[in-house]
Formats: sequence, C-alpha cells, structure tokens
Amino acid sequence: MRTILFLLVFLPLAGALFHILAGRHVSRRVVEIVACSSVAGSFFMALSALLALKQGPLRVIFLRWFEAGDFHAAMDVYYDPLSAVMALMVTFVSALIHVYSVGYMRDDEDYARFFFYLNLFVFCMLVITLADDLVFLFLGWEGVGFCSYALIGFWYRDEANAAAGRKAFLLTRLGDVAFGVALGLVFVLFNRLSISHVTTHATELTAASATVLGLLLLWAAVGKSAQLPLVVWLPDAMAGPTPVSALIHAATMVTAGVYLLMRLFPVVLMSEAALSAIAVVGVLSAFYAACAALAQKDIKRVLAYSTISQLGYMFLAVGAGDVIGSMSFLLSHAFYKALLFLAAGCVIRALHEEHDIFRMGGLRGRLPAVFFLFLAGVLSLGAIPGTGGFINKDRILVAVFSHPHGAFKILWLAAVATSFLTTLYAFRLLFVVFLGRSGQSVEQQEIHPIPAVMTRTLWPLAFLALFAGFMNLPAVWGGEEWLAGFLGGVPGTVPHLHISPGIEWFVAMSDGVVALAAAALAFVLYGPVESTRWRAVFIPAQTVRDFFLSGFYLDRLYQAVLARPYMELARILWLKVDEGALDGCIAASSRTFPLLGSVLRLWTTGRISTYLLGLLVGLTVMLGLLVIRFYAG
Amino acid sequence: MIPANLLSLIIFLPLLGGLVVLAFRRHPNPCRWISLGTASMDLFLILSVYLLEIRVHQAGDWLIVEDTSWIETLGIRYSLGLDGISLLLIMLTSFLGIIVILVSWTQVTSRVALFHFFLLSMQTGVLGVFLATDLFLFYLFWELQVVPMFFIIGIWGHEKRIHAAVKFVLFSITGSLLMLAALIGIVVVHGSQTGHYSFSLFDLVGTSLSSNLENWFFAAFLLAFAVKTPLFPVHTWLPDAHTEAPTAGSVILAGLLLKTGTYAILRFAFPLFPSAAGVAVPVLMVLGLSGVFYASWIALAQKDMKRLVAYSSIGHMGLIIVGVAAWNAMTLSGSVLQMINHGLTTSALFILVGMLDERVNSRQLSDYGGIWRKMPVFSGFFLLFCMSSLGLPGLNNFVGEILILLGTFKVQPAAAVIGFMGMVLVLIYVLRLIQDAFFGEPRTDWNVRDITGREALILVPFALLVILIGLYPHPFLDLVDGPVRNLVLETGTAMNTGAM
Amino acid sequence: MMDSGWLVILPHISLAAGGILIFCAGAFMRRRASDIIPVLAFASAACAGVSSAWIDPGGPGFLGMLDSGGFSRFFAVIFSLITLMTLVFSHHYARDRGFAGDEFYGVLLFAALGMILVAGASHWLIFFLGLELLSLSLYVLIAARKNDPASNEAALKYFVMGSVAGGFLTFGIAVLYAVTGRMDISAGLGSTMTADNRAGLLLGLSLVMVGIGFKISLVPFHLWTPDVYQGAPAPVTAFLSTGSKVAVFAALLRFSLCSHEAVWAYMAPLFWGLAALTMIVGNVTALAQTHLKRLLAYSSIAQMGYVLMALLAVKHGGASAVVFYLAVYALMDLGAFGAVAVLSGEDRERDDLEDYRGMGYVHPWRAGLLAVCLFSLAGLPPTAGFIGKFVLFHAAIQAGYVALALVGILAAIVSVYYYLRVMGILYMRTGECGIVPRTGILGDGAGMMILALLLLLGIVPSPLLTAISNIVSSLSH
Amino acid sequence: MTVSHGEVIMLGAVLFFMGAVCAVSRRNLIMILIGVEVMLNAAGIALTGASLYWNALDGQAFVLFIMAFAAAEVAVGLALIVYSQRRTSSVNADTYNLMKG
Repeated sequence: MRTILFLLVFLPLAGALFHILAGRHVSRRVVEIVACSSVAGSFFMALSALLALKQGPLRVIFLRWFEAGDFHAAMDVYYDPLSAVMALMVTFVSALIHVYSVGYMRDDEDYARFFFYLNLFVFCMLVITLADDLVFLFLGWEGVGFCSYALIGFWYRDEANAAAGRKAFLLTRLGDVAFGVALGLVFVLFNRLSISHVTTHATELTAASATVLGLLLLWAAVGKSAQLPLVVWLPDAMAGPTPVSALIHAATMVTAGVYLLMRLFPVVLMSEAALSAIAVVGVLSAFYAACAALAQKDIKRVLAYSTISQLGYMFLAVGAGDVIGSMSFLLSHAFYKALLFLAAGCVIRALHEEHDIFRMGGLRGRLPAVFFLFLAGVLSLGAIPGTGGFINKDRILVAVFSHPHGAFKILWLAAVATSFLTTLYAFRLLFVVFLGRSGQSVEQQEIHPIPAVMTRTLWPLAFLALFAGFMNLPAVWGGEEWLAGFLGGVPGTVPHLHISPGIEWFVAMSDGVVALAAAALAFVLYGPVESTRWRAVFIPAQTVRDFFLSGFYLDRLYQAVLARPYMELARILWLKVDEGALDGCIAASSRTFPLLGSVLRLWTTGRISTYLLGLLVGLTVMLGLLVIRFYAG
Repeated sequence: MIPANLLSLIIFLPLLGGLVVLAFRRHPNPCRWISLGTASMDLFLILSVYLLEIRVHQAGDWLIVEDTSWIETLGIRYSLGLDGISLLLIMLTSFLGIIVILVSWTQVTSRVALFHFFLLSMQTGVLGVFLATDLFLFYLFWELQVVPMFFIIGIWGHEKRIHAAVKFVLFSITGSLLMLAALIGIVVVHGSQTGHYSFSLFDLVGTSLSSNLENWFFAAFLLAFAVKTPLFPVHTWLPDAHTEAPTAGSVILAGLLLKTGTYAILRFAFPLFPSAAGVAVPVLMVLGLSGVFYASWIALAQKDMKRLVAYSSIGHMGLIIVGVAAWNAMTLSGSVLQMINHGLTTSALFILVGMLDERVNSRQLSDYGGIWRKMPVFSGFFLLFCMSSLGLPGLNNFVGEILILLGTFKVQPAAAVIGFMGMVLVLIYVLRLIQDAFFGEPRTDWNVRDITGREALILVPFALLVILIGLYPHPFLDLVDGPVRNLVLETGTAMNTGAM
Repeated sequence: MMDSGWLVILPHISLAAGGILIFCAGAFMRRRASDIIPVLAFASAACAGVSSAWIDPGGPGFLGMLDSGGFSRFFAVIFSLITLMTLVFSHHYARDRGFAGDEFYGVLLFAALGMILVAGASHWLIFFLGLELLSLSLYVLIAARKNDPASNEAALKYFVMGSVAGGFLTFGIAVLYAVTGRMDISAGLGSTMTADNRAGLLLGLSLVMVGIGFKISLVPFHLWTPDVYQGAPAPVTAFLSTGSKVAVFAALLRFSLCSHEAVWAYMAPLFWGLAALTMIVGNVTALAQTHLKRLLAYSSIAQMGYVLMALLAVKHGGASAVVFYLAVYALMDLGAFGAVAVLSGEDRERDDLEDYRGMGYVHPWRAGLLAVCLFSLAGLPPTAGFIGKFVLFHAAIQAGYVALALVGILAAIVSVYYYLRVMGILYMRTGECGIVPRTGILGDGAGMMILALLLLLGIVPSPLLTAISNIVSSLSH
Repeated sequence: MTVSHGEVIMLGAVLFFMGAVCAVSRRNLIMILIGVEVMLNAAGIALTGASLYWNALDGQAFVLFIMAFAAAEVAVGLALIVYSQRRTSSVNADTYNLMKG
C-alpha cells in the first residue's frame, strides 16, 4: 500500500523530471509517451489504492522533510475516502487531458516544457489531494499555482498571455497568505500541522479560534477557487492552452480551494460564522459569475465564468454543512466542465483559433461528434433533470433549503435564480455555437482537421458527465447514495440528509422546472429560429451587457484601486523616499563635512599674523578656562 | 586526527593564495588557476572537517577551537571556534569563493592578479568573521573584509563605482567604529568587575551591566550589524554598491558580507546583551518587516536588474532579522538556513544578470524581453532561482521562510501575519522581472547564445543546492540544531528576564 | 659613575661628532665630499641607534639632567630610525635638486640630536636646548631648496612661528622655575600644589603648552603646519612631521606622568578640549584639500589629537598606548611623505592630488607604500594604525573619557572619507601620471621596510606592546 | 634698597607681555624678531630673579644659555629674512602667502 501511494504521488513527478532533464534530447514521441504513461500509471495506482482502502484511513510518511525546535514537517499522505475519490478523479481527468494534449500540442515546438509543467502540475495536485502534513499540502498548493502561472503564460511571446499568468499567480497568492497564517494558527493551537491530527482534535477548538481559522481557510480557498472577491484572474487565465484550461482552471486546481475546506471540515464545522461566510461567498460568487457568463462572447470565458459559478455552488454546499453534496458536485463538475473545455478546444482548433462565439454558429453539421459531446456537457451543466448534474445540484439545494437557519432560505432562492441563469447561458452557448446562423468568418473557412485522439478522449468524459451523478442518486428516487456511503467515514460529514420526502420533491420539482424554463428561454432567444420580439424583451440594454461582459468592472476597479496606486507608490517610494529622503538625508549630512572643511580652511589664511594670533588666542583661552576653573573649584 | 591549527589554515589559505597570485601580475591565466586551486583547496578542507568532525561530535557545542595568546598586554587572544552555525556559513563562503572566481573568468580581464588577490583576501576576512570568538579578533576581521570589497567595487565596477565604493566603506566604518567603542566598553566593565581583562566572547557573555549601559552597547553593536545586514533604514548603501559592483563583487556582497551582519547579531549582539536585546525585539521586528515591505515595494519600480535584485536582497534580509529577533529554536534555525538560502539564490540571480550583462552590455530591463526564446536553458535557470527567491515550496527559501514565520507566529503572531503578507510583495516584483526580461518579443535586436559549459558549471551546483535544501534540508538543519538550542537556552532566558 | 655618564651620552656624541665631521668634510674635501657625506651621516645615525638600543648605561647621567631609562632609549632608537629613513629618502631627492651638501646632512644630524635630547630631558635646560637645537636645524632644513620660493616661505613661517612659540615656552619655564625653584622636571612638576604656587604653576604650564602645542600642531596652534609641510622638501617634511612631533610628544608624556595629581586635574580638561578640537578641525579641514601634502598635514594634525586623547589616560595606564601610537605614527607619516618623495618628479614636487591618478599601476610598490600608510592612518586593518587606534581608544575609554572617545570616533569616520579619496585616485582613476622619477634602490628599500613594519605591527603588535609597557612602567616609578 | 623677588617677576611678566604683543601685532619681520628677543629677555629676568629667590644658580645658568640661543636664532633668522627680502623685496610678514588653505 505504501508503495502504491508513493507511486501514485510521485510518478508524475518522475515524468516531469524526465522532461526537464532529457526532454530536449529525445524525440517527441518519447516525451508524449512518458507524460501520458506516468499520469496513467498514477491513475491505476489511485484505482488500486481505492480498492485497497478497506482497512480505513491510512497515514504514510515518505520522508521527514525538515525539523527545527519542536516543529516537524514531513512528506506524508493521509489516505481516506475523500482523498481517495479526489485522487481518482484528478488522475483520471489528468490522464485523459494528457492524451488530448498530445493531439492538441501536435504542432507546438515547445512540447517538452509543456509536458513538464503538466506532469508537475499533476504531482502538485496530488499532493494537495493526499497530503497529511499541512506544510506538504502547502507545497502542492503553491506548486499548482506556479504551474498554473507557467502554463497560462505558456505562449509567452504574447505579453498578454504572460500577464494573465502573472495575474493568476498573484491573486492566488493573495489567498495563500491566509493559508500561511492559518498554518501558523494551527501550529500554535495544535502544535502539529497534521490534517489527521487537526481533524480528530478539532472539537477542542474554542469558537473564536475556530472562526478565525475558518475564515482564514475560506480566504485561502477563495484565492485558489477564484471566488469573490478574488475572481478576476480566472477569466484571464483562459489565455493558456485549452487543455490547461480544462485541467487546471476547471477540473482540478480551482477545486483545490473548496477541497481544502472539505478536508478540514471538522475545523470549519466548529464555527457557525465561518460556515455562513462560506455559504454567502459561494452564493454571491455563483450569482455574479452566472450573470457575467451570460454576456461573454469568448467561448472559453463563458466556461471560465461558469466554473466560478459552479465553484460557488460547492462553497454553498460546504457552508450548508453538506460535504458530500459538495464533493459529488465537484466530481461531476470536473467531468462536464473538462468535457466542455476540451470540446471547445476542438471547436477553436477547427476554426483556426477562433474564440468569438458570434463568429462561429451552425457547427452542428460540420462537427457532429463535437456537437454531441458538447451537448452532453451542456445538459449536465444546465442541470436538466435526468442528468448527473441535476442530481448533484439537487442535493445541494435540498441541503440549503433544509438548513435549520432561516437565512439559508434566502440563499436557496439566490441559488435557484443562479440555477436559472446557469441553464440559460449553457444553452445560449450551445445554440449560438452549434445551431445559430453560421458566422461570417466560418462560412468561408476550411474546417481545420482535428486529430482523432482529441475527440476520442472525450467520450468517457461525456459518459461520466451525464451519469456520474447517479452514483449518488437519493433514496427518494430509489437510489442508494453509494458515494455518500463511501464518503460517510470522512469526519464531519452527514452522509444522508434525513429530510422529509415532501421537501425533497418540492426542491427537485422547482429546480427542474427552473432549468427547463431557462432552456426554453435560451431556445427562444438564441435558437435557430429568429425571434426579434422576444429578444427585445429579454435582452437588456448595451450598458448592462457591457457591465456583465466586463465582470461587473471588477477588474477595472482593482486596477484603479490597487494595481495602479501600487505601481505609482513604488516609484514614489523609490525616487522620493529611498533616493530622495533617506539617501538624500545621508548624502546631505555627508556633504556638510566637506563644506565645513572648506569653511575651516579659510582659517589657514597663509598670513603669519593670523598664525601668530592663533598662539595668543589659544593661550588666552587656556588661561581663561583655567581662571574659571580656578575660581569655580 | 585534525591538525591543531586547522581553522587558521582554513582562514589564511586564501590570503596565502592571493599573495602568490600577486606574483603573477602579467599572466592572467595562471592567476585564475591558482586562485581556483586555492579556493578549491579551502572548500576541500572545510568539507573534510564537515565529514570527519561531524561524525565524531554529532553537532554538539564547539567542534573545533583554537586559542593562542596574541596581545597579552590587553588580554586579547587569538581564539577561533567552529560550531554548526559557523561551519555552515564557512561552507557557503568557500563555495561562493570558488564560484566568484569562475564567474570572473571572462568578465574580468584587466588587473587580473590584483582582482584575485582581493577576492581571496576578502574570503579570508569573511571566514575570520565567522570563526572568531575573540571580540577583538572578530572586529579585526570585520574591518578587514571591508577593504578588499572597497577595491573590488572601486576598480572593477561600473560608471559610478568610486562613489559606491566610498559610500559602502563609510557606512560600514560608521557602524563598526561605534561598535568598537561599545566593545571596549564591555571589556572594561567586565575587567573592572572581575579584574580579568579579556576579549573572549565566552568570558564576556554574562557580564552584568547596568541596563542603561547595556542598551547603549547593544545599540552600537546593532548599528554596525544592521548596516551590514542591511536593515531598513540604514540600507541605502546597498543598491548603489550592488549596482556598481562587478558580478563577483555583487555575489560576495550578497552572499557573504550581508551574512556577516546577521551572523554577528546572532553570535555577538544578542548573547552579549540579552536583556537589551529583549527590549529591542519589537523594534527589530518592526524594522525587519518594514524592510520586507519597503524593499519589495521599491524593487518593483526598478529599471536596472541588478538594482532590483539588490532591493530584493534587503527584503529577504529583513525577514532573517525578524527570525533572529523572535529568538526561538525554530526561527533561529530558519534564519541561519535562510542566510544560506539567500546566499545561494541571490548570488545566483546576480550571476545570471551578470551573464546577461556580459552578453548584451546592459542591465536595463527595457533592453531585454523575449530572452526565453533566445536562451531557453538560461531562462530555465533564471526561473528556478526566481521561484526560489519568492519562496516556492520545494525550493530552498521556503524552508527557511516557513520556519521563521511559523516560529515567529508562536511569539508574535502579528509580525508573522505581516511577514506572510510580505511574500505577496516579493511575488509581484519577481514576476515583473521575469515578465519584462523573459517574455514577450525581444525589444532590441540582439543575437546571443545560450549558456556555455563554464556557465553551466557555475549554475548547476546552485540549482542542485537550491533543490536539495528545498526537499531535504536535514544535513543543514542538523548542523544548526545543537548550537541553536544552546543559544535559545542561554540567551533566551536572559532576554526574557530583561524584558520583564 | 663617570663611565656610566659617558655611556648615557654616547648616542648624542655620535650624532654631534657625525655632524661636525660632515661639516669638516664639506669644508676640506671639496671634491669627494658628496660621496663621503651621506655615508658619514648614515653611519653616525646608525651608531646612535645601535648604541641607544644595546647599551644600557644603568643610571641617569649628565649630572642627572638626562634620563637614560628605557623610555629615552626607546625614543632615541626611533629617532635614529627616522633619521636613517630620512637620509635614505633624501639621498636622490637632495642630489637631484642640488641641496645635498654638507649643511643639509650635518644639520639633519643635529636635528636628530635635538630630538633625542628633547625626549630624554629630565631637566628644563636640556629640554630647552634640545628643542631649540631641533628648531634651528629645522629652519635650515626646510629652507634647503634655496631657489624654491615655497621652501623659503615655509622656512620663514616656521621660523617666525617657532621663535615666538619658543618665547612663550621659555617664559613658561621661567615661571615654573620661579614658583617651584626646581629645574628638574619631575621634581618641579611633581611638587605639591599650594595656594601660593597654584596660579604660577598653571600659568607656567599653559605657556609651556603653547610652545608644545605649536610643535605638535594642536588646534589652534596648528595653522603653520600645512604651509610648512607643503613648502618643505618631501623628505624634510617626513622628518619634520614625525621626528619633531614624536620628540615633543614624548616630552609632553613625561611631563604628564611627572605632574602632580592636583596639577593634572587642572590640565586634563584643557587637554580634553585641545584633543577634541584638534581631531575635529584636523580631519574636517583635510576633507577640503586638493594637495596631497596639505592633506597629509591636516591628517597629521588630527593624528596628534588622537594621541592627546589617549594622553588623558596617562594616569590610568594609557602611557603605553601613547608610546605605541607615536612609534606607529612615525612609521606611517614617514612612509607617506617618503612615498611622496620617491614618487615626485625631478623638476617639481608631485603635490596636486590629480597628479596621482592611476599611480597605483604605474608604480605599484611606491603607490602601495602610500596606500598602506594611508590605510594605516585611517586605522584600517591589517595595519599597525589599526592596532594603534584601537589601543588609543581602549586607553581613553578605560580611563573613562567616553565622550572624547566618541568625538574621536566621529572624527575618524570623517577622516576615512579623505583617505579613501586618495585611494580612489591612486587605483580607481586613470590618467597620465607623468615621467618615472629616478630613485635609487635605497629609497624603495626603505619604503618596503616601512611597509613591512606597518603590516607586521598590525599582525603581531604584541612584542612591541609588551616592551613598551615595561618601559613605561619603569618610567612612572 | 632691594627689589623684592615678586617685583622682579612682575617686571619680567610686563616685559614678556610687551614682547608678545609686539611679536603678534607687528607685520614687520624685523619687529617680530625684536619682540621675540624681548620675550626671551623677559624670561631671562624672571629666571634671574627666581634664581636669587631660591638661592640657586641653575636659573642664572639657564639665562646664559638663553642668551647664546638668542644669538644663534637671530643669526639664522636674519639670514632667512634677508634672503626672503631679496626675493620679494618686502619685510612684511603677510606678503608671504603663496601657500594657504
């Protein structure tokens, strides 16, 4: 088991090492094989580890990392059902995306660097998933941030891409500050930084420290998962290659934030305030991003905002106390969002790097396979009853609705509204891209052939996107809630929500109706049939659309309030304070001495009379002092 | 098994080599080879100490001591001592000693013999500082290291070199002369109390001073060390010195000279004046953290790459000061390790900037851009060291920083929180550096080749060490563990009683 | 008794005889004089040095007017060395400039005799005679370059100043004698202070201090120093700035040690003020100098301030610090002015700082000598000046003069700036620094010896320090 | 009638003061030299008086040496002054200011 876990974590690292050391000297094929097989190997290890998880949670130390005083950091894993499921998902999606990338990066010269980062990313993500020691987890946490930075800016020759990477790194690191502080707090409170230790001793926390810790963790998660107010980096992150967007900015890394909250849920659970904060942040982000997604023109940006929105649901679930709901939503989101991104990647590739959805249109006939794949993703994202997406979202909404705290009803309403918007933009995307009138540019252009490896890898994802949710089919509908049962052992979780069937039915019905209504509206507005009248009613004015398109001008706000003053102050600090005031003071005081010197040298007049006078004056002063002394003492 | 005056040999071997080099005034290549040989021999000696001695003693107290009479009339002895902390630092010293010779191999072409003489004598000075346990001897080495640096900056530097060199010396001297007064002061007080005039650190520790006097003495010591460290706000010599110095000078400055400042605080200022130090802890923390913020902030606005790295240096050293001020086993270990880390990372960055300068003859960021395309391997190294500089886990700086910050959190949570925030500021300027220099399209048309074999030989050890310390710092931390425990035990308690 | 008396004055005799012989040679051996005279001068100076170093007369001599203890003999050795070095430095210098006659060498030896007398005097008469012999000789030496207006002006200034200061000194001695009735220095100064003699004692001492302060250029009696140093031929400047200052300071040290505690309590604050003023004014004024010799002049003024600071500690065991520093100071200034001498062109003195640009590479050894001397003056390791400064500050702080020590430290910080400026000109600038002057191997050899001594004393000062502390302890009893 | 010891010293002091003022205030080199002579002679008078008071001869011996020295000094000084005067045709002390600062 130890070996399995070791390989699970470190196989991708080995791949990464291979790429960086030998990648430039071996053929492309070798690099591709090593990259894919290391991740695939990791997937099989995850699978076999899952099968071997019978004996309960397992803590394995690989390496004593560093020690000083009473502090110990180790490279170790804490393998429990939650991390097992997560690891399985991560390795599975990663493996598929690696394979997809082989096709996607076929024409790129810098493939070795690409696969280095990609493999390294998988390693770091697995560390986040499995680590027991929080410092080790932090390694993964920062590591994925770095990989994300490097991969967003992978095509560094365009400065905009590199800038997007920088922005992502920066904003996620703002969150990491809270992680670091949380580390400190945990260390002080528990004297250990082990997740297994912390979760088992969480009940010893006082309410105040639990709240502080919970809020710190929330802030850390907000940074990683691009929630309000640190959302602005994720849409820009779409500058990276599409597989990267799919893997890092949809399926895995961005979920690390919410995963952290799940992993340390017993701590969060100790604080009512922290839970509420998590829920509120989640709902707000979900609603905000759904609005923004409605107005986007760039296919990947729609999906990016959608990711933010869906992550909001996961936060909401954690805030409502339903870790299992959040986890299962996370899983199914990973599948359909990866699917959507990858399919979008196919579209983009086919249309010669075209991103604007209004320049696409009518692709159903020309890319039928991609259309069906995309459709599967949209159905699941739009939570159309009968898909996995619906089942998972339903569980969250039930949990929120039935939360004992009354204010959660408001959150539920907001969530339902968001749900409406979600389905609307999902179908908008589908209709505009695949069913709408074909865009001008697309008409004339040849469709760029898509490598088969790209589309074929998507079928398993499509299957899982549609049906993974059934693993958690509630008992009301005859399900067994298998996943919930499996995750039941995770500390702090509530495997089965014991709710009256009436409420369950009510929530499910309202949700379903909302989704179908939204889909219908989308058909009316963006469907193949022109309907100017409806559009005039429902599509808001240009200013509102711009407002949504720019993500509520949040980006511009931060630029104006934070980034630009910071730059400006840096210059002022440097030129005015450091070189001006500080150094200037010292320079001035050092200049006074030569000045004094040139005054004093006037004393040496060169004339003997002055010199002789010096003798007399000196004598007089000496005698004068002596006389004073004489009579004084 | 170990010769009686091994430590002296370690200290003075480079100087000896330097004198030999002077004889080859007209033959640059023999100069380089002799210097390289001397420096390697020194490293070999130190490593053999490490390998032999550590097994025997398991990093307890003082591993090797040397004590001979020197100036009897004043009670000054020639006494050297090696413990884990100094061992670690002299390893760094001799390692960088070799590196600077390699770095200057093609960069320095005029007055080669003199240059190597100064490099090697510089090394002697720094080694002496790390090994001296007699206060006078320490002071001698402390001043001694200034002189070669003055010439290295002043002769082989860039345009405003003389100004920078003079500024450097004046700052150093100002601090150290005041320290001299305090140093004599404590010896005199100790002598009048015990009748035994001694400059030995071991004798002087525990001298009971009136709190007023102790505060003054501590302030004087601290000023000298703070200037060298450099601690905000007495740092303004550093950007000039770094910008004007040749690469080797910058490496020595950042890698070694700055370390002597923090080392001396740890070895001398705190143990000698514990209760004054206890009082000064908040001040030090505030200054250290201000340094982190202030320097990191300013670094963002820099146009000159060397200046940028110089300011980053100030920020990193500020964090080390925070660690020293917190004075517990974690933070001290972290600080010592961080000295090594900073020595490696910042030196590597200076070397890289120097290599660019050598190729393009410019240090202005605006002249670069798109380097990655032209020099991928070089850029990879650069990225690695930048990531190390911003404390990416898995690389060396992280270990030191996390130890310092977590350890500080136990004592002074607010300071630790601010320290964590500082890490964002570091990120901002590092990313800007990478972005402006390496990404985008080249702004000027220059044609260069990627790194040469010699350059790879320089960079690979750095890279390996950066990763090794990041992933498995045990060999380093174990060395520090024992001495740090002693320091905490002896000085820590006295600090607390003083603070109360 | 008789034997011992002769032994005491053996160095003096050898110098005096050397001087007279040289004059005779100059008068009677017109043709071969230029070969013989330097040899004669060298031999008699060496003789004086050897005899004072190795022959211990075992008791005071010359009717008890001349101290023959270790203290005097130590300084006699130093003066012999200074004279030897000066002879070596001036050998080519004087010949090239046409003043290498018998008068130069002979007077030089008499000046040396004056120094030995001043440092060894235990009687006011000897002190007076030695000082005036020294002064008169120096007037002549400074004017050695007859055709050089600067040299002439320097001599004139030194003469006028010196004679007026001498007048003060003489009257001071008279007053001291009037109130104490003793011509013996230690007896006179050591006499207990009463209400009757208090005013007279202090008046007399103040007058004597004017004379001494002039000689060792304490501010405000220092104004002549830069002019005279600049105008005098470089080897003479070396001699003047080291020999006469060290000699007079040695005498001052003796006075201080002898003086009664009560007298000392009055004088110490004066010294405090003089020391502070000297250190500050000397160093600050040096900052504005553009001529090397003037810069060194101001530096030497400041150096005396440091020594005076340690002199305050004389009652607390500071004497050995003073003696050590005087020895080191002699080496440093001798080296610095000697370097100017050997670096100077044939026609004119190399004085403007700009003339030294890049000199470090054109004449590495000579410029190296200058550089090491400057480093030593600045108090940087590993030179003797570093140890010397340390010893001085140590003495001052140990005696409790912390404030003065801080003043000294601040002044020292200021001083580093101008020393480094010269260093920057020597090594960090490039420029034409003119023709290579001819200088014999002797001059360079002397320079190397000074350089070696400075470094050696910086690393192993212990033997000298131990010796000095023995000497000084013998003096104070 | 006898002059008291104190009065002799007083005479010396007055003379010295006059000499010192002369030396310091005059610009003429010759006059300065004369002032110095007066100062030296004042010292001689004081020494002689004190010698009589203490009833010891060493003070008077000292005076002899002062006289001898004064002669020597004048010899050297006049030579210098004459030489300088020939060069600049001035005996004003303040004309000699080639070097200053």
